[in-house]
Amino acid sequence: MSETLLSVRNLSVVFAGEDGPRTLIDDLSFDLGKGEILGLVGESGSGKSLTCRSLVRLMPSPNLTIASGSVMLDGRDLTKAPDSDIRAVRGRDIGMIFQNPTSHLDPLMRIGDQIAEGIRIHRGVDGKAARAAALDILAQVGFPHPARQYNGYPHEFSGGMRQRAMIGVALSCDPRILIADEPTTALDVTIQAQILRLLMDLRESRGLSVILITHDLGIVAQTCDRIAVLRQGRLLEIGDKRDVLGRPQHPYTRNLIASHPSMPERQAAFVPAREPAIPKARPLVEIDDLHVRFPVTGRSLFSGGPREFSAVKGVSLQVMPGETVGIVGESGSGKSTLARALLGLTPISEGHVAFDGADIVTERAKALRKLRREAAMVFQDPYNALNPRLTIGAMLAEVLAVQESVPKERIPARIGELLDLVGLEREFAGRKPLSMSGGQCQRAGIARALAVNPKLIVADECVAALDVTIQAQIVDLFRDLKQRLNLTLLFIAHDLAIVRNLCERVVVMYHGEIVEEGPTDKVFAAPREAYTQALIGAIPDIDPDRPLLSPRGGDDFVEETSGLVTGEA
Amino acid sequence: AGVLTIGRREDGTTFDPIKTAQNVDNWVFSNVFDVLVRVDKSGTKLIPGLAESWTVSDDGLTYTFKLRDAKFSNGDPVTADDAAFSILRIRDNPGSLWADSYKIVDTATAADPKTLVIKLTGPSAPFLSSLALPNVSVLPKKVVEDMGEDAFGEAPIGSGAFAVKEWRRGDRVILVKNPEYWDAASVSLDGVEWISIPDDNTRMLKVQAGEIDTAIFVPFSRIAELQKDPNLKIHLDTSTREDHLLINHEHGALAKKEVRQALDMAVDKKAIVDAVTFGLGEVAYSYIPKGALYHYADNLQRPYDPEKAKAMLAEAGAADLKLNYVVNAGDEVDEQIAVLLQQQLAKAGVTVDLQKVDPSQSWDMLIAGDYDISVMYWTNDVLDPDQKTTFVLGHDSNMNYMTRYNNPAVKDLVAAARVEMDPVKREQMYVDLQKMAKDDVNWIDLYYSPYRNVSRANIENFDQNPLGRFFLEETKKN
Amino acid sequence: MHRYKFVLYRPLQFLPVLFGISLITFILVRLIPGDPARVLLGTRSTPSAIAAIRAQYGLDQPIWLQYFYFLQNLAQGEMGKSILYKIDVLRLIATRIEPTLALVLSAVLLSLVIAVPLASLAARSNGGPADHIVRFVSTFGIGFPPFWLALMLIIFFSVRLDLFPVSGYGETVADKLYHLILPALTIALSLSTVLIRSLRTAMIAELKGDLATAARARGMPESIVFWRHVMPNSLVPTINLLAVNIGWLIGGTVVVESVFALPGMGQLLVRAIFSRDYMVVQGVAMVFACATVLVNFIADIVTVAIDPRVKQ
Amino acid sequence: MTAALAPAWKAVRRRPTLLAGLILLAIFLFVALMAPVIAPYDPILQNGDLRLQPPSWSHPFGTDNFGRDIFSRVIWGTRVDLQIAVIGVVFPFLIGTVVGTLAGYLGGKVDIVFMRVIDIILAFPFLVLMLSIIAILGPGLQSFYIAMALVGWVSYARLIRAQMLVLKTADYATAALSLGFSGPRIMFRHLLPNAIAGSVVFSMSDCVLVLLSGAAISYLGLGVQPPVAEWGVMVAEGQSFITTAWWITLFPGLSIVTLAFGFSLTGDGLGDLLGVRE
Ligand SMILES: Nc1ncnc2c1ncn2[C@@H]1O[C@H](COP(=O)(O)OP(=O)(O)OP(=O)(O)O)[C@@H](O)[C@H]1O
Ligand SMILES: Nc1ncnc2c1ncn2[C@@H]1O[C@H](COP(=O)(O)OP(=O)(O)OP(=O)(O)O)[C@@H](O)[C@H]1O
Ligand SMILES: [Mg+2]
Ligand SMILES: [Mg+2]
Repeated sequence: MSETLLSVRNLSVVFAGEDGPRTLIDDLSFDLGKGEILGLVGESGSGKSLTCRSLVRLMPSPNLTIASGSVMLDGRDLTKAPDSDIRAVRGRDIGMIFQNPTSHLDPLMRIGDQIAEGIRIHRGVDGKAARAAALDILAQVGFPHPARQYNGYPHEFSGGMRQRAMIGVALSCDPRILIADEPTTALDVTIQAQILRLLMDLRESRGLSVILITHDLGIVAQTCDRIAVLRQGRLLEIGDKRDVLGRPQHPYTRNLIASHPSMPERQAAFVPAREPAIPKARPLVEIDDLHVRFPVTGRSLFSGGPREFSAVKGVSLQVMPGETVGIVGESGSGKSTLARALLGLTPISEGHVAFDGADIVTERAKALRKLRREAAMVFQDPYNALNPRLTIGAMLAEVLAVQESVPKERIPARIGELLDLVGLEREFAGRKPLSMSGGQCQRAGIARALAVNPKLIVADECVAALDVTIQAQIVDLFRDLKQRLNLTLLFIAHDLAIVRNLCERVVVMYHGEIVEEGPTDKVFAAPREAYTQALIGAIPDIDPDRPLLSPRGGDDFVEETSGLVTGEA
Repeated sequence: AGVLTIGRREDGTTFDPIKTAQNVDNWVFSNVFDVLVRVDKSGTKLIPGLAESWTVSDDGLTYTFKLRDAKFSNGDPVTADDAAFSILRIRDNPGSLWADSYKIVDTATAADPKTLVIKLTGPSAPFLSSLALPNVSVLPKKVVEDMGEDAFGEAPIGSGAFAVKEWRRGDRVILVKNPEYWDAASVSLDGVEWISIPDDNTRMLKVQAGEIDTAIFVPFSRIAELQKDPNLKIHLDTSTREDHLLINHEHGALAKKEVRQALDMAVDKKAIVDAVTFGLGEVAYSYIPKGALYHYADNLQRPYDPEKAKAMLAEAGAADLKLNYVVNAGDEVDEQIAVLLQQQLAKAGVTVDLQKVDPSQSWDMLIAGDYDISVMYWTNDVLDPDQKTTFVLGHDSNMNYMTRYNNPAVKDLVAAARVEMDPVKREQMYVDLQKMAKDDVNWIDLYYSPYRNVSRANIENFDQNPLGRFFLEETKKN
Repeated sequence: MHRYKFVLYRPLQFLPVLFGISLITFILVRLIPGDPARVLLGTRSTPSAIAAIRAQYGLDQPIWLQYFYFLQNLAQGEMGKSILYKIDVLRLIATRIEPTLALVLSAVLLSLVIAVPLASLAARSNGGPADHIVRFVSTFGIGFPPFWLALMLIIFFSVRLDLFPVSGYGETVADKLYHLILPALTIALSLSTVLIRSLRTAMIAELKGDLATAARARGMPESIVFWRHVMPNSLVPTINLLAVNIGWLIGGTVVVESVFALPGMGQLLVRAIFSRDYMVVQGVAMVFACATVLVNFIADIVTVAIDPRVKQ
Repeated sequence: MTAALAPAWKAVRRRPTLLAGLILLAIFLFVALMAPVIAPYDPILQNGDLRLQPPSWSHPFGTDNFGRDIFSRVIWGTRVDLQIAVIGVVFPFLIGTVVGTLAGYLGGKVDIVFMRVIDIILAFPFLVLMLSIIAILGPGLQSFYIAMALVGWVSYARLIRAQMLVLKTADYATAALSLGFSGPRIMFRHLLPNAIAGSVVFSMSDCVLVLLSGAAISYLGLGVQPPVAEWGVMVAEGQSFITTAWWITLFPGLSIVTLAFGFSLTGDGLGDLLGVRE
């Protein structure tokens, strides 16, 4: 490790709750070297964000206090420095970028002005000089047209550009240390790679030290120098990334690594038991030249321009019974729309969708009746997918009652069976979603899907919101159910690694169209389309020696997302 | 000298005298326009106005008026032509609200510029006093015709003591002394402002604070308090207002005279006078109010006796009488009376259901006969009792003021009194009418009340006659 | 500037709203029992006199025909004639509109002058004594009946202290403003309680929110955090609330106008309803409706100007 | 029952605002229910000998110009005013909830029609409506309720509609749809309970608005029928005595303010409890 810049010793943070104090950060010590990138990993709630906020004493609530320990920067203890000093440290010495740029940027202020504001205050320069410096920073963080984009408002930019702006705002104060709290979680893989690359470049060019918070070991593996693993507010281990990833000391770390979808073990777990699809069977789902268009709102009477926006443009796809198909593609590429259309939840503008032989367009009633009884959906956000006011039992009972799939008196028993199937204790029948963890909620969501005795399950990003270890469990659950119940699974994800180890076939979507389709191993081994290559190339691999981006692989697509997106609906 | 400011409830509606029947308008007309014949301060005598003198032919059909040398505020002389124009206009104009009262006029002509001759279609004792009504004020014919009626209604020209300088609608009417007024020399004020201040409290506070000189419509409840203020003078001027309880004679037991008499005895008028008027009113006993011509001071006053009333009701077979009482919403006094009456009648075993309705609607209900009892009031516009008598007892189109009272003897007497030209005989006829009405209980007389005005102590001669006219030409501001 | 394009086409959307309002008012006022002619004639009304007046104002026509004439007039920019005042309704309204307009405007300004500093003070001392006092006062203040408050203000400020006139409306601009202080204060006191509560809540949310955190993380002084970031973002929701309240105010100043004897539209309306002066009720309702629509329109423009995200 | 209430009680206890508000409301409710027992005199019985008495031991709030005991009238008035606040809000709430749910969930033409109606009502001068309805139906509470219901539902409809627009895109709504649940079931069983918190909180401030509107109507003389004791009417009637007999207006006035305070506190507390920001 290089010369130590920041040194944290025995840091403890206590929450003064109603039921007595709770220690959220427990005796944490670590150092940050000059020009080093330190990765902070751990499951949700492990205290990663809190640790970093404690460094600059930006507690999220007055009930949280630093109980003991020190944070040494330039020989000063930041935990004891007076308020005015700490304010000077914030931004000037330690800059922060946050996970959600949308809420952390001022929506009412021009991007450039937000950067210039920091420059004016911290460097004490006048407006004109600040503007010049801001333009410079905009260019540095990858805005292709700084002069024009200076005047843009946050909402006019894509997520990736907003994150760049956020980094720009942090850089405006010219800090020595940058804390990046999950800066890429909300972004597509390709954009994620660009942002990570930007951070690494900045480290090079400015000699920044970076603390990178993430729950994705892959990111850490490819960007960080050292890794610290946190769990329940405690530091489990810290060390050089090769040591930690290669020779993890703590069982939890080992589990974390083993859960990563790109791990060889997990890929091996995939049994390419391609029971050669019974050739005589007709496809369960047939999609033929499907178009879905949405009316564009917010257009005025007088303005020209398209009245409609095509979310899905001419997609054709067949899914055989028992098959597992992965659909991948960046955000907005039309994956969810496709799924909703095939379940009859979104009106079809053109083309045909048939489920088990029934055409949703021509024989709507029949197809819908079939769909409602034989197809089910599992959603991304486990909390949002469950009615917060119903207990899991009530929710399942309602489905069973409405579907009339089991006699009334059998309902309680069936609920028990469903909970067993998804690996939840039976007592969960009496719990409400808010008292359950994300993984548990997701299981309940799957139980609900199973309650209809489905032939087809459409899982829309159903693991994206979960921690890696939980992710792995859910994926295993799917694999297990699929085999036991002979389910057909349509698995939508933007995380290609998961698709790679769960699906037999993969469909790549881009701008509403299918750009590539084929058996998973083939597509991953030899992607034909540049877009697919970029997607695959951008998957952070847990192997520390793989480069972050296949050299400039996705360049064609960088332009797509770098401009103002005001033209979009 | 000085400008007198007067606070009143509402702003006026128009200055075209024939098109309004509201007191707020009439009271200002008296100062801006002039009439041929005026009513004196006592409210019981006619005195010369624009007509210096007049003669009536023996058949009582031809009236000849001699006009004095007067000028309108624009300097034009007041001519007999103007007077004739004004009288025919109120009779014939489609917008006139008073046409019915002047149908008796056959012709009105100018014999010469200063002599007006009016011929009637039949004899009429009250005709002369109807000429004192502000609505039949003499208007400048030429100006009305040149400006057009509507424009005149906003910026009138008159021959009164004051002229309209500005009318800020909803706020105030600003009058200035009219130098052309025939008696201008005796007018002391430089001008008058009638200011509308709808809230009673605010209006009183405004005089108390000295921001205005006078305020009219002082609530009964405030008199005692204001009397204590040495800076203020309270003016309680005799009025012709009488409040009474209408009875719908066509509704069931109310058709029986005995029942109505019993109700009269069940009402404690004294208590009403005490509670509602704070003792300022006076118990009423005749439909012709105190202070009006031919008022009969010795009319019967039935004693308050709820027990006897109860017995009489039982005897008449109306032991458990139920009455529907229509109350005017928004009128503080009306609502108070309603509450009191309800309780008083209950003592005589009568159940009263109060039904509060918007005042404009209560009219319709009364006309439709959709009520049993209801409190109303009447203030005379003209000195002669005929107008009110006709409405109340004359069996005319208004069903005797909505009571549906029916007594042919009374009806005939009213008609006879109208054409009786001998004052002594005529007075006796009205005394008889008052007795008959009381006996029949056409309605229940409740109380008479005075006009209640307040002024700053430095204001002198701020007087109102029983017909409501303010004698501002005599008022002084020291 | 295509965000502002709605300024061009929105007025078209007002038309159906105003049409609906005119129709409803028309039917509503004619459903009221009572007859303008009878009100006009007062106690001396006779059937013949009533019929004459009704014919003169076209009240004897079938109602749909009356409405047709009304629309026809409206298309020519006229609103008929007042039965009570005998002049054109529009002219009548023109003589009465200023005090109401001035009252509403000054009340709104005054309430902002009261609410913004107090809400800021409370939000910045969130949980502190200042916050408690402001919260208590604003919560308690909501329940005062305006006419009572008005009388108390008159008794205290005008009668006891002799600082302001009891009532009325002045002649010169300065005089008018002087007369408007108490009435505006009456309204502003109740309006500001609503604004304070909304603004304070928004500010506290913003002060705790990501935006403020991000600004603090950049080492921004608390004053910049508050004035440059928290304040504008908290104002956005309050603008809408204010617009709704102004809408209410426009038609609801009658009590204050009455207590302070302001010759405004509220009083005109009440008297018109009581005397069944149909055309005036109709006209005033239309003017009020237009004003409400206009206020919301302005609020939309202001919102768009402040908040670049909003598209109308 | 008690077990089910325990967590609710715990949640309330931790919020002094809510607790204070609920206690205030409970006191008013108690007074209203027990009015015949608590009130020392008949609220409408007049006594000519006792007119305009200042507060004393036998008449703690004094007497009015009819010699009626103001304390008793205030107590009986609680019944009427609680009723005004509650009924004046319940109907708008119900109508607004149904309309908002339908408009928000169904969207399309239904939404457009309701939104236009709402636009019209929002721009419709409340005073014209209120006075016309009172004029049509006669003064009194039922006219007041009808007028309030005709106008008041708009706020609720807008609140619920906005929530519905968000909630109907929630995954659990999509899930319900994909499971073949009927529209009404999704709207009223799944979405509405999650959308209603904001309206519940708003209904508390609405109670205050209704009380004040009632008082304003009384000022214009169109309030409840006499001799019923109602605070707004008492204040309005007592106005003429404001400088001589302050107690006639003060006590009913304070009652309005205090009841309004109770509703506001409860609303604030509920907002906090349900996580609603107005
Ligand atoms: N304002 C707060 N009040 C009380 N507890 C809090 C607060 N903020 C965070 N916590 C608790 O502190 C602990 C650590 O939270 P922190 O946000 O640091 O987790 P994290 O590792 O960043 O998780 P994630 O990956 O979900 O962002 C959690 O148990 C959380 O519940
Ligand atoms: N109801 C709708 N109305 C209008 N546009 C819509 C609607 N639903 C989706 N879209 C648009 O259609 C496009 C495709 O959306 P879709 O949700 O299918 O993308 P996705 O691939 O699932 O993205 P993500 O990974 O973010 O979930 C997007 O641009 C989206 O804005
Ligand atoms: Mg975090
Ligand atoms: Mg999606």
